[in-house]
Amino acid sequence: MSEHDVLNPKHMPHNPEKATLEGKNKFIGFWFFLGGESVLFASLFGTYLALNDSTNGGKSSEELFGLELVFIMTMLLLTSSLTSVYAMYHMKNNDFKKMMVWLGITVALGLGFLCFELYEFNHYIHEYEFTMRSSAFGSAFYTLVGFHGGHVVFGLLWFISLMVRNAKRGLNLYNAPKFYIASLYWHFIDVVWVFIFTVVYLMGVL
Amino acid sequence: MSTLVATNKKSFGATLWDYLTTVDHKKIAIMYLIAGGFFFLVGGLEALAIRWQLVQPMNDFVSAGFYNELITMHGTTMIFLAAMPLIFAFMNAVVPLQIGARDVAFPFLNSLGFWLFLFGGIMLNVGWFTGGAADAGWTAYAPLSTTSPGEGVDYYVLGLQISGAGTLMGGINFLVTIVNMRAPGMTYMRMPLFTWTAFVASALILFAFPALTVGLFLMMFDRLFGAGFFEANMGGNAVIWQHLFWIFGHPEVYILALPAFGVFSEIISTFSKKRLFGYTAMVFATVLIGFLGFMVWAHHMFTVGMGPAANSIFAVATMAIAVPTGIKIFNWLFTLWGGSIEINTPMLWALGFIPTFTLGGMTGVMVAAASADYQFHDTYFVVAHFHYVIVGGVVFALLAGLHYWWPKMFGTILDDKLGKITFWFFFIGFHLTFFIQHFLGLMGMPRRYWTYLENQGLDLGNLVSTIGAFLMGVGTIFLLINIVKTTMKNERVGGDPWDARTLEWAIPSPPPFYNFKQLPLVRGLDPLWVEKTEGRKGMTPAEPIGDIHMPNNSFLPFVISVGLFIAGFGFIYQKHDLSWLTLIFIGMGIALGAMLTRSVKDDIGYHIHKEDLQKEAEE
Amino acid sequence: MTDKVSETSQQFDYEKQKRKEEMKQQVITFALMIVFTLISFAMVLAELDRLFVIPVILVLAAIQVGFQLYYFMHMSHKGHELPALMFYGGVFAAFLTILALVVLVWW
Amino acid sequence: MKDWMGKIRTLSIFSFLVMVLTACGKDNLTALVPKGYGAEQSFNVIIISILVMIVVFIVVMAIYIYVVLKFRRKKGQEDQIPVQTEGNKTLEVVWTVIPILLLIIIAVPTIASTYDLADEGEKEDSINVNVKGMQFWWNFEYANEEVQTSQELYIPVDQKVYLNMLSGDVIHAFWVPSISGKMDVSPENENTMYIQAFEEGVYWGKCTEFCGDSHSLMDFKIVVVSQEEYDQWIDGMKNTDPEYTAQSASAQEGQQLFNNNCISCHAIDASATNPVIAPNLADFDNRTMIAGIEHYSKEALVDWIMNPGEIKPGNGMMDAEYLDDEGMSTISEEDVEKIADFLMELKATDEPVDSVKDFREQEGQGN
Ligand code: HEA
Ligand code: HEA
Ligand SMILES: [Cu+2]
Repeated sequence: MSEHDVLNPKHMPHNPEKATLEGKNKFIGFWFFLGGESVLFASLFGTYLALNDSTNGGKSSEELFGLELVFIMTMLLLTSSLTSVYAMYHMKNNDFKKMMVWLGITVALGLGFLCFELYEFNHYIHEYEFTMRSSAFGSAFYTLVGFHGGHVVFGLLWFISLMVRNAKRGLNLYNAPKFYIASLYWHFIDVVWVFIFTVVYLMGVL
Repeated sequence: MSTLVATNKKSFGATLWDYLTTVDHKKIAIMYLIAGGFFFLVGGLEALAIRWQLVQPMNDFVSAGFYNELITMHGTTMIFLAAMPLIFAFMNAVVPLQIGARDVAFPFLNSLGFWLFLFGGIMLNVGWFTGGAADAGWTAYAPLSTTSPGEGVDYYVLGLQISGAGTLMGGINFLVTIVNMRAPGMTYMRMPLFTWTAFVASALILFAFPALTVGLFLMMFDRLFGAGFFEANMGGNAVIWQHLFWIFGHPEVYILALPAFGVFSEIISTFSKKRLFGYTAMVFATVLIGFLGFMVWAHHMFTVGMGPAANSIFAVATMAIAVPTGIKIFNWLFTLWGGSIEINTPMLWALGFIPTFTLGGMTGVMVAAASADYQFHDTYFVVAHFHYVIVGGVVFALLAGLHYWWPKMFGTILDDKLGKITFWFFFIGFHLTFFIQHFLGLMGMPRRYWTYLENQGLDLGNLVSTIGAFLMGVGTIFLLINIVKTTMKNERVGGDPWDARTLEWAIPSPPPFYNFKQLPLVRGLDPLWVEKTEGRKGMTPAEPIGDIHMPNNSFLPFVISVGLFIAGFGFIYQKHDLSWLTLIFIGMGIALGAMLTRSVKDDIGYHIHKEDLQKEAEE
Repeated sequence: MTDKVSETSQQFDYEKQKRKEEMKQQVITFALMIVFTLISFAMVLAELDRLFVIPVILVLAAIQVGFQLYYFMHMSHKGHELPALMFYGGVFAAFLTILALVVLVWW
Repeated sequence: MKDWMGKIRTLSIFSFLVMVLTACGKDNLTALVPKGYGAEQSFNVIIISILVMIVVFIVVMAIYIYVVLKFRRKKGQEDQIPVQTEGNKTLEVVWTVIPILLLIIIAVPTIASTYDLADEGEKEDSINVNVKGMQFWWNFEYANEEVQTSQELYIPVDQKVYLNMLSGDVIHAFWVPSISGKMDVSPENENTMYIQAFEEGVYWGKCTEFCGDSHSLMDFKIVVVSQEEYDQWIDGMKNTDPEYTAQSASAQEGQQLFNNNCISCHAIDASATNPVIAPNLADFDNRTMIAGIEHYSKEALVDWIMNPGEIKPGNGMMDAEYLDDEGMSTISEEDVEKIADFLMELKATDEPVDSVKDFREQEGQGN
């Protein structure tokens, strides 16, 4: 496979993300990386669970959390996961335009999620004076949810830079793996969120 | 694009630039070797200072505070900046060659990993010059670490964070390389044992380092941003740090030990002229050790107060590791059995390793017995245990590997006589230093003791121990002399100076930058040996001569690392003065900018053309 | 290399059809995920017994994650054996980590 | 080279024997001569595991030495190619199963003694002491007696004493090798262990969790006494008086100075209501050592007060107001001697218990 083939968007195999050795490497490597990421988030979840009662006399999760916001955020992120599936669907059909559209929707949903999250943090900080320094629970909450938020930011930046860079030249065997693993990353963010809304929010108000 | 022309005479600047931008695994290996070797000397000097302080009771060669910095930096330097990078040096130099690959899977990441390690290592040591290095032990237990004044521990946190990121990349890179880049016929069960151990160690890196990453983040938030994870007054809990550290820390010792086992498997098999006895069992044992390695971390915490149930479970799980390790020891012994054993320097290290490591492993099982560990824990008995396994296992392996693969890496061979002198000084010095420490521990000498009282029966043991340490120093100096001498003489050797068995010996020393002109066809375990027994000189190619795809050099990894290095200072000093935040922005700007550049600039490499290869062959 | 770069249009259409089928499944999966989420939220809002709700919502979360992995991230497809192995390796370590931090930290 | 290896081996076996027979370390400090229940339990497991290890090591070394001697390449054999064996099923099973059995031999007593040492069955009916570790000293509060003391823990011989341990700052660990294994003293979780000493005497205690600059100097003692002496001592401690007035003229001046400079942190009576800021000085004259590490003498005490940071770097007393920026006393040496005279009048019992007397004699501190 020469660079000529790689950058030629005419012919697309049905798994363009794995058609080149580089693509295969990226694909496998990224999955491995996600294995490591699960340990990363497990460490954060474990810490959170160990400290979620350590409110040190400050605000507790029952007093803080409201479920409406979390529900909306969950819906946004879940939907964005589906839209990125659509994007990959069109990528495999070699339909670059549609892929870009769906990616655009994904990004928009992700941005929406992020705005709500920022609003939530802001709310806690200013309404309840609940910060990272309030208690061990505060530290653990902001760190876990913030790490997830950081992943969302990174995912969005990744999508956007990929879209901008490739807007003109369309899909090829060089960038298909990049799109594909970015979408894997996005799904993984969703996986983490499923546990966050369950463990942090739902169990937190119980 | 004919970069093939021999690059004999290059200006210093050009060579430097070449190394700063290289993505060639062989050059990266050399850089790991130099940097890791340098840090080994630094850590060794720290060890000598430690031993000198302890040469007599109530000594005041160094102050208490400085002593604490010395042990912390000794442990941290040796583990993260010497042993791991040196292992990476050999993994880089050897693994792609052993599996018949032209490069690693992610050459760019490979180079990034190196530069992150180097700048992280520098960051750790900057503390020395800015009012004191980290002083809370290499384990940095909170709350001692979170309340330690000054910036030493901040440098520890950020330095390890940066170099840890590099290590993680290295781990993923080797995993993918081994999965995807094997030559035709190189099935998993034909991979040399060093490659196997590199594979399992990389998997351990992948699963263990994230726990450290999180631990370091929490510590950073506590120290620099007022969080309270480990602060009892805020409801925090310092035991969390201990768990996170050891969930990483225990697999870490196998990350070091497994590749060491791999090195010895190669050497023992080569120099007894036999295939490895029980290859399948060896592979299985490697995987099992890796797996069990994740279930035993709390054996470092028997005295923390987790209760008898947890202590018993972890004690038994820990002891279980003796079984696969024993399988390895016996398989090595039976590889030697019936062999034609040639004792040269690499083999001497291997033969020194077997009894030494067995002793260290046995004391490991002793400390694994929870109720006995109530006595052993945090005494010199434990210091003795882990130096027996780490020095007697890992450092011996690194020195063995150094002599074994030096010809492959540099095309010239280390002097055998000097090598043996090095060995004997180091080996005898080692046992003098550490054997007696078992008794010191049981006689009531805790570890991390700046000094000990007079008249406690500890004087003689410590004196002997110090003498031993200096003998190791002498041994190390002979090694340095050997390296200088060999490099000056520069007698060239051929591709296969040891009459060895694995693929890396099938190509010239040092290998051309594309490694294999034609990918080899692997027809069994010990592929080169297979060909030799059938009377062939080298490997049968699996493909006709064709264009070779090569990755482009890049300066970006260096830039990214510098960026993070700069940002590190911003994070640390913003606790005094918020204007330092600008450094964070500058540093992160540089790093992210470089990453962005990387992602928008296509990097699809270049090709070495068939014609050039053929021309070269004719020359 | 299993994927030939040049394909006959027939093959392409066949694959396309297959993908379409799969896409339908994925939409169904998505619907199920939404339903599960709703159930979880509803159970919490209904203030049922803690000891009942917590295991159930955890199981629902686990199933959702399974959906993400196997349908959205195609882990059921072939060529995902190693990714699955390594990912579950990570999950194993992750599980031990959480267990330890929950059980062994306070006494 | 062959006899090299042999020599090293004989040497190490020899040195092992020498160590075991002649130098098990200092009495009442070493873990190798257990004189308490916990130490004995641990010691048993240590011995069992050492025996197993000796067996393992002999087997490994026997094979090793045989192979290295027998199969070394001899001159003229350079071209000989040995048989390439793949493995041997029977052997592999043998060296998998035997180690498992050996490990079971270690594991069973390990688990038994681990549970035994965590037993809290008798806690209610025993002496309970609340132990507090701080940089770099120890405080002991007798829970049922409302008495506290610092640096030296008195316990009656042959009695189970339960320790409830909590730290005031970083993590420390409580270790008295001759009596019992160690246990961490952490700031958030209270740990409980029990100790039981078989013989009267003064036992060396060490902090074994890295806790800062003077970690190595955070020594304490366990004073094991007869039940009778214990009761007397507790009585005496209960009667220590916060309003005590010094006897000698110099001590009276010393008390004045003490009240001006020291009383805000140090109490001179053993009442449990005194806040735990600095070591409690009741019964000071019966201490075995000054600051846990210096022989008991007036000189040592004066030295300590004059410049505590020199003796225990980083200790809390360096914040005291009477010290200047360099950590030197602003009180003159003569005055400090008066303070010493005062402190050396403080005692709960007229004379030290026998164990302390013996200890001072052995350590050669008559003065
Ligand atoms: C390369 C590094 C390395 C390796 C390989 C090991 C190997 C082992 N280690 Fe060690 N260990 C460390 C590095 C290492 N360790 C370090 C650095 C520390 C201290 C960290 C700190 O606190 O700073 C430590 C501390 C440490 C502790 C904590 C002690 C304490 O702090 O109180 C324990 C406790 O269980 C332990 C156990 C073991 C065991 C059971 C093995 C086993 O894997 C050993 C297995 C090998 C054998 C047993 C020998 C060969 C086997 C046979 C010949 C078969 C027959 C044998 C039997 C039946 C017994 N180690
Ligand atoms: C890979 C790991 C590794 C290695 C190789 C070593 C090697 C050595 N270590 Fe240590 N060590 C640790 C890891 C390691 N160590 C760890 C993790 C700790 C725990 C830290 C903690 O408690 O937090 C520890 C702690 C530790 C202690 C306990 C300190 C204490 O608890 O108070 C001691 C004491 O004897 C010691 C000694 C030594 C010695 C003598 C060597 C020797 O083998 C060193 C031999 C090397 C040399 C002697 C090099 C000589 C250099 C030269 C001759 C320089 C020439 C220079 C130029 C030309 C510029 N180490
Ligand atoms: Cu361990």
